[in-house]
Amino acid sequence: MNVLDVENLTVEFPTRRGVLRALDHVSFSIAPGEVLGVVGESGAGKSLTGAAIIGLLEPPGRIGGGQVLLQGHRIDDLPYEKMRRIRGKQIGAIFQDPLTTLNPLYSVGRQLIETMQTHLPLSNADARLRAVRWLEDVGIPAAKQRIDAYPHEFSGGMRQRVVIALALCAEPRLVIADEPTTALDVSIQAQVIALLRRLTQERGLSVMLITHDMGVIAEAADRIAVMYAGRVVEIGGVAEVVRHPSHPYTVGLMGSIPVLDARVERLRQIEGAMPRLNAMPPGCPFNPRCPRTFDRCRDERPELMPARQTAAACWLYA
Amino acid sequence: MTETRTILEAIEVTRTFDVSRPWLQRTLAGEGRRVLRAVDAVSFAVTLGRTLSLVGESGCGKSTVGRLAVGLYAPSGGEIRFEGQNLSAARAQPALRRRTNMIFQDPYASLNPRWRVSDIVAEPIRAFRLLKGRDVQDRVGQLLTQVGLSPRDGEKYPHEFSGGQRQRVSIARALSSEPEFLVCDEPTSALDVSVQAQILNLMRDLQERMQITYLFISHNLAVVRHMSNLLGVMYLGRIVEYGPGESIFGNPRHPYTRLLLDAIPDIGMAGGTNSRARAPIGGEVPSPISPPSGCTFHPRCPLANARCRAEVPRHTLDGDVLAACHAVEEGRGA
Amino acid sequence: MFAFIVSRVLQAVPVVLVVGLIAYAMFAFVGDPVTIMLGTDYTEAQRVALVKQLGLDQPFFVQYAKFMWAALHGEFGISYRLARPVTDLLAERMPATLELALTASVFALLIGVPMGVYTGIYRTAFSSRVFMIFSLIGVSLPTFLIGILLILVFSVWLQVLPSFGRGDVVRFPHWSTGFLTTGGLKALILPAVTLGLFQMTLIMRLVRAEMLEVLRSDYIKFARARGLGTRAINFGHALRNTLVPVITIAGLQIGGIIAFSIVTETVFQWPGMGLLFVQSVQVADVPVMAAYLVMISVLFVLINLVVDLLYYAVDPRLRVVR
Amino acid sequence: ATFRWANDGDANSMDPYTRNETFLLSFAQNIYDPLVRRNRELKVEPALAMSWEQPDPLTWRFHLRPDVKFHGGEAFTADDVVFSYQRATGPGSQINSNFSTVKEVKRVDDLTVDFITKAPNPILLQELTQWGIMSKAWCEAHNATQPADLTKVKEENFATRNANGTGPFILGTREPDRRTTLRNNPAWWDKPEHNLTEVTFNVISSANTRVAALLSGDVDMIYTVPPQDMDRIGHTQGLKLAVGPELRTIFFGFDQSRPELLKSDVKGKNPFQDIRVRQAFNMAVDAKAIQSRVMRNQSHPTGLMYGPGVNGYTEASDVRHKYDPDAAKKLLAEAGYPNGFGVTLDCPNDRYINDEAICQAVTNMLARIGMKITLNAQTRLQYFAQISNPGYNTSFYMLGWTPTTYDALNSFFNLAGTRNGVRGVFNDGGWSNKEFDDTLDQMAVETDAARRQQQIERASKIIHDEAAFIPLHQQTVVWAYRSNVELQQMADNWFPLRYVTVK
Amino acid sequence: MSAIARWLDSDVAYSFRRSPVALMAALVLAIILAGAVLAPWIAPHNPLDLASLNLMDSRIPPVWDAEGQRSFPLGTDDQGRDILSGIMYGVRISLVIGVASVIFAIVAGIAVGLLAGYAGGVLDAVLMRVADIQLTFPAILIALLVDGVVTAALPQEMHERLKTQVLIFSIGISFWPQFARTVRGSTLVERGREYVMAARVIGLSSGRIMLTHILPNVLGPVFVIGTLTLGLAILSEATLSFLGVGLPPSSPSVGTLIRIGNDFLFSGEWWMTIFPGLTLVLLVLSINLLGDWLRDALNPKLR
Ligand SMILES: Nc1ncnc2c1ncn2[C@@H]1O[C@H](COP(=O)(O)OP(=O)(O)OP(=O)(O)O)[C@@H](O)[C@H]1O
Ligand SMILES: Nc1ncnc2c1ncn2[C@@H]1O[C@H](COP(=O)(O)OP(=O)(O)OP(=O)(O)O)[C@@H](O)[C@H]1O
Ligand SMILES: [Mg+2]
Ligand SMILES: [Mg+2]
Repeated sequence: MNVLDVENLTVEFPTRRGVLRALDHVSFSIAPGEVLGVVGESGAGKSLTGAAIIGLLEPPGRIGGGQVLLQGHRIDDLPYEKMRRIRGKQIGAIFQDPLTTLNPLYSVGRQLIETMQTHLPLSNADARLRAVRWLEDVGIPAAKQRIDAYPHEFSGGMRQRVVIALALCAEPRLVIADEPTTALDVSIQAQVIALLRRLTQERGLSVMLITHDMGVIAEAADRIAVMYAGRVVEIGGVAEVVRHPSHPYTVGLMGSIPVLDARVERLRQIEGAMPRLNAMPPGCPFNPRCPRTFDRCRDERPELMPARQTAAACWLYA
Repeated sequence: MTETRTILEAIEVTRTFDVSRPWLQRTLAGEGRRVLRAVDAVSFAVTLGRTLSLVGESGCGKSTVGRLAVGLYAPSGGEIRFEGQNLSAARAQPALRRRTNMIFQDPYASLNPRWRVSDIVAEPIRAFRLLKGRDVQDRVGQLLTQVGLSPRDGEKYPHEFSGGQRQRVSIARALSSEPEFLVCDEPTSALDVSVQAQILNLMRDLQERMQITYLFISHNLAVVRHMSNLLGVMYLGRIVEYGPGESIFGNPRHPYTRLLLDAIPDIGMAGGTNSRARAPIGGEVPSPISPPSGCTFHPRCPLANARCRAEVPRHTLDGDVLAACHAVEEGRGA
Repeated sequence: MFAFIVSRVLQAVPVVLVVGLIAYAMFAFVGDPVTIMLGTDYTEAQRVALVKQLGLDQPFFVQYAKFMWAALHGEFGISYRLARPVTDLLAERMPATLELALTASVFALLIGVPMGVYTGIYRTAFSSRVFMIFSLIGVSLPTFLIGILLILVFSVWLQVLPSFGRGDVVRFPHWSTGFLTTGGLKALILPAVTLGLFQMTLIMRLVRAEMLEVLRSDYIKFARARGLGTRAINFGHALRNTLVPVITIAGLQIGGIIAFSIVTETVFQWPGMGLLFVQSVQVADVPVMAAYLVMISVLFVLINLVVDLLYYAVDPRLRVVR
Repeated sequence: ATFRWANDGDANSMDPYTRNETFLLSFAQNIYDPLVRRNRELKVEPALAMSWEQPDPLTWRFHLRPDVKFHGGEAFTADDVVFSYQRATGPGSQINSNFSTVKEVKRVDDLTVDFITKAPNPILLQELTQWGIMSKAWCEAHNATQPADLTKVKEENFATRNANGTGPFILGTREPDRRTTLRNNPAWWDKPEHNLTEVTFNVISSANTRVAALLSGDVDMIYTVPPQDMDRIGHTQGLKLAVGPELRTIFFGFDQSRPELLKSDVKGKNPFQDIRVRQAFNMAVDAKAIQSRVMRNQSHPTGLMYGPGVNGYTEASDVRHKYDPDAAKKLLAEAGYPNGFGVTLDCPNDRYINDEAICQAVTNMLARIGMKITLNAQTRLQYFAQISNPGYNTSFYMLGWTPTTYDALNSFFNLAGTRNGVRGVFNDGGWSNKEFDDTLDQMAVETDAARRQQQIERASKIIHDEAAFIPLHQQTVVWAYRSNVELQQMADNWFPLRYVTVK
Repeated sequence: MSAIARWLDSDVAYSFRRSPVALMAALVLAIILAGAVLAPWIAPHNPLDLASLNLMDSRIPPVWDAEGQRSFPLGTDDQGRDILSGIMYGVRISLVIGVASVIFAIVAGIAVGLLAGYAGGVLDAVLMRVADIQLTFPAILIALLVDGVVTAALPQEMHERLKTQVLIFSIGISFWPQFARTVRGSTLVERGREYVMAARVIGLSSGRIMLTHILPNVLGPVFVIGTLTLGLAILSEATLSFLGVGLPPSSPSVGTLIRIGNDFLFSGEWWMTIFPGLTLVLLVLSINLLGDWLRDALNPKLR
């Protein structure tokens, strides 16, 4: 059974001038021990997907349709208290902004211990010991001394690592990691990725890994979902999507990755910008920027369909 | 045109933070003051229209250098000069102030939550009275478009944006004052690669057109390589290797730099688990409060010897690259 | 930090001096103690004699200097009205006021803070609206009226609580307390509620306003994502982040409660310093008034010192030296 | 039985010589007996002095009561009287005005003393009724031979919070401004008319709270009742009211001394020096309306500067100017003010019963004859500092006066006599009339009662004809108490506990 | 688009239309204000015309009482003044003094608080000590002092004319420290945020950073205290009148009416206090509810 099934998830923002649909029928699933990489244009709805799964959309945002299943049980309609027990314990989350996701008034140790003790029966001393271990695991130097330090005393990358430790410390089955390594340098990044991988292998942890770093995706993910303008436009095994992307957007995306070995004068980019939520073009949302667009793209919305080795929402493969 | 006017120069700059516990607790515990040396005797110089990149592990002091460079922090030691003048003196003159700006590492925290994005972007324009009336709005729209947002996004508040979009707002603000010297603290960390490409291209275009000088801070070595002329590799508050980017990338001298380059993940390995194993740097990053003696890198350095443990290495020139390493100096490096 | 405290205590010196000076200057406008002290039947000669006896014929600055000099030695002179050393008077009255102020503050905090949290979380709930409105009614009426209304209801109609005074007190050498007897505790209720009502409302509304902001912050969202308990989130994480302004105001209000217990003490005939002050004002008992004000100023300096220290305790970000 | 009562202010000291205040003196007399005291009808009767005679016009000989003991156990002798006289006239005493005519007090034997006066003094006995006798031994033992010295800051005078008299009650606990308890003196020389074993006296300054304390049963009696609450109390089961006239007379005065008024829009002259203006004011004030509406009938409108109960008062002489606003308007016009003029009325707001409301009502009444009165109501402290000696900074003021000697002369002398430093200290308007002053001088030494009465009425007539003041009314003393209490209400506002019984 | 149309279209106006509480509060406030502003034309009597008062009309109960009279809908006070007219005229005085003094206190408090919190160091210490001194003195004493100084310094007529201003100053000055301290406290926190750094990098002047960046973020508590203090200021004016340094009782404010009526609470003439009291409750309530709404409406995150 899948750890997570997301079916036709729709997220809306009701505003004065109509309802904005930020996620539009998003579906995917994650198997135990699997790492699903989620990439896509910034503003495409990756973070919202994560927030919707864990039930923490900020009002006025709301789930407008579809459902979220955790191990076959529906969780998107659970009452607050039931959902609270799932959070942290079953689903861990890492948010995007490391500077603001830590409570500035409590030492990192206290935040770790508190989280563990909420979900696990631990004595204070045990919890503290474990907290130190978690900090070491995510690569905080001198963890023993720094456990009582406050978030503002940490550099951005260190805070990011604390956030990761916090998400993992109650040993959840699924972790939604929203750009967990953006603020990290390569070596810590490697360490964190290695930690995640180890947990997937040893404990069967599943991860939804949202990131922009294609290197990280390549290294850590089993499958990739590519999002654009609130939809999943392509999904498939990591090697297939990276090496043989089907959707024109994915193609463009892969083409813009800067490479270390060859210094180019100009990076390739996809011309234009993602449409605003209240100005979604009809048909395929990528059609205004797509080099291979044709009539059908402008009228009809494509669903995910098999395309070569992946599944893509593109009429080219109809 | 190859003018080599030095815009910003750091001379043995040091910055410390007092991280002692509150007096009462400290006294009860019987411990002394604790000082954290975030930046330690750092020297560099950036010339007009060039980019100096700083790389290094998280917490090594990059952001602190960035903040020192725009005068947000006063150096605890050493001096920073802007066009030959002491920085704090330079910042006293509005004309010079206008010429520097900074993109902050955390896009959300650096945007005033009560302001509309259009006002945030327009602020430098208004502050320096660069434009008036409707022109301001037009310019803001133009800037937002340049970073891949829509002019109409201007009426939204920061919390209504995604992480990457906020970062782009922050970039638009930094560009709006048309600075000549820009500190970019991880400007594209939250951006997907296509938008990143767009932004980086924009920055390069601007640099070419307007001779902007960048101090560029990033983890992403591919991006750094793409952007920089000069490169500084920092470790625990010090610059351990400093020189033209191409030389360093082509031939890293300092063992730390080498390890750093080896640790870069590669999309080539997609799919095949551990097909090409990354080599994370072994050992732990030491605490900056009580850094190791001698060369601070010695506990993790494959080439370390007794001298490394005792003596702080000085910068020595090797080709066009300065490196602070006894092994390099002695030619022990491979 | 030690240096901080020392410098603060040193700063108190000019404060006290200035307060003394202003207080003294002010008394020129309060009225003439002599006419009051003399009562109805007196001759010009008697008046002059009394003026001389009190030293009121001396230049203003001489009087002030004498007062401050004596005050420095812990002596505030003798009350014109009661003919007793002011120091004794204040010492006698202090327990009553402090106990009342303490009870009122505890009441204000114990109700204000949780209700602020509650109304902040359930912003639109009917119950929180009702509570908000009721608390507002409490502050839009003058204290004297509220006090009388409470007396009317609880003493005259229901006859469950005493209408005035402090009830029975237990005496210790330097303290008298009403906390230890039922009578004393009963007598505390009405005045404490009257006195604490405004601060209760203020604190509640402040906490609510700040909660509204904080509950939207990323770290609260993250705390939720970690599945922390509702109480831990609301009271541990959210509330604490609202505390900087709340501490400021609560600190001021505690000082304020002491300073402004004047009206409440008058209405309930509470034998504290406020009542003493009012009675002294009525007869221009300058030494008592001056001593009272100087004491209050010392108190404010101390409270503000504590507030600043609390800032540092609550918000670690403030601890970093700039 | 226990008796709990409350008043708006405290007896500020237990030392009966420190302050010349009615309430203090009245309270102290429960502890300290005088030589002679007033009975229920305010008549002078023997107390510590059993009898007295006047061997010559300048000498009064008092025979002291034998076998009287102070609370502390000391025997009462002539030495105590002589000592008390010295203490009362010595430094720090505020009651020496009672002895202004006394030259010396001599011990004759253990139980006899002579009072020698400077001039014949017809009212010496009256003056001695308020003077409680203290114990020489006790005062000396406790270093209290003088009343508290306000320049000594360190120690407190023992007599301030302790007491040792011969009176019906013994001081129990003393908490200034809060509560004072007394207990019965079983060894009192007199046969007690009271049945009290314990008395608790509370201070409750806020009128509403005081009434509430009575209504809720927290006290048995309240000493002053606001007139507006009388009805409520009167209709409450289990409560009674005692209503009686008070000696204090409330009146208004004009500044007639200055050539130009301090607080007026009339420049260059003083309109109050014109008798027509004063008459107009007198005629414009409707004392009856104030009596019924503001005072709820708890006042006695008067045309005299003293009221019933004061020696010299007769109903026949008590005439007011007729209330006639139209005539008043005409008079004003005749005086040259057809549209009135502006002047400030100084008024206390916490001194007399309904003082501010009365002033407001008068302000409104004067508005009807075209006057533009600015009402300046202040606390008594500021008020008296402003209008009194030596500044007299007022143009139009309200004042109340109780003649402490129960004699009209006291009112005339203080309120209306031409100011000369001793006389007319409270003549805040500075009215001056030669004929009036002469009458006063005669009155002071006249021993024949009938002739003296004529002089008093003559003086009153001068004031009336000159419209020198606007006498308004005597207040009523209203006490309220539980039905199981019986007490004696006195017109001089004294409250002797020795007449209280609780069933 | 005209300015009005633009305002009607703004987010604030939109949230106003959608908040029943705000609408109700605004309605109540509007009624009270209209009564006050239009008092000379619509009030049944003119309480300021002393000659029209008749003592024999005093203490008449409200019209629905058996003893009530048509011409005095809410009854009369102890001087025969019509309560309804008294309230209408009284609100004018109370509001002018209350609002002006609170604005005075807020402006002064914010200025000092921002300065102290942002500049820190010696300036902070000095300003906060001044606040300490100020706090020591109850409003009443300050008013006595100010009044005394003004009386001594100015001729009588000037003094009379400036009474209102003197009152506003006296009350305002006794309230500024709480605003100053609150703003200072929040400023200490905001100062360290990155968006302030961003503004400093641009080289904005400190004044501008304080006013445009920090101020909007520290204003929340000021709103709360400010609206609450308004009620307090109105009541202080009554207390000061009681002490004789306020306005004369012949032109009573709402607070003065309450104070006068307070004496008649036990005697059964409840209408003298209850109606002015009710007016004040409604006034303070509606202002506070509007304040709450406005604060939320101005906070972008709460929309
Ligand atoms: N205000 C401060 N108070 C105390 N310590 C600080 C402060 N700011 C930074 N530091 C410390 O200084 C060191 C360098 O911090 P800095 O933010 O410059 O690192 P960085 O290189 O930018 O790291 P990252 O890549 O993670 O952002 C860190 O150890 C950090 O904990
Ligand atoms: N409170 C809000 N009100 C209106 N629109 C919102 C709000 N929050 C998010 N959005 C919109 O929803 C869309 C999806 O946002 P989301 O944060 O999921 O993007 P993302 O894919 O995580 O992007 P990034 O990679 O930049 O973090 C964005 O276009 C954003 O503008
Ligand atoms: Mg995101
Ligand atoms: Mg950084």
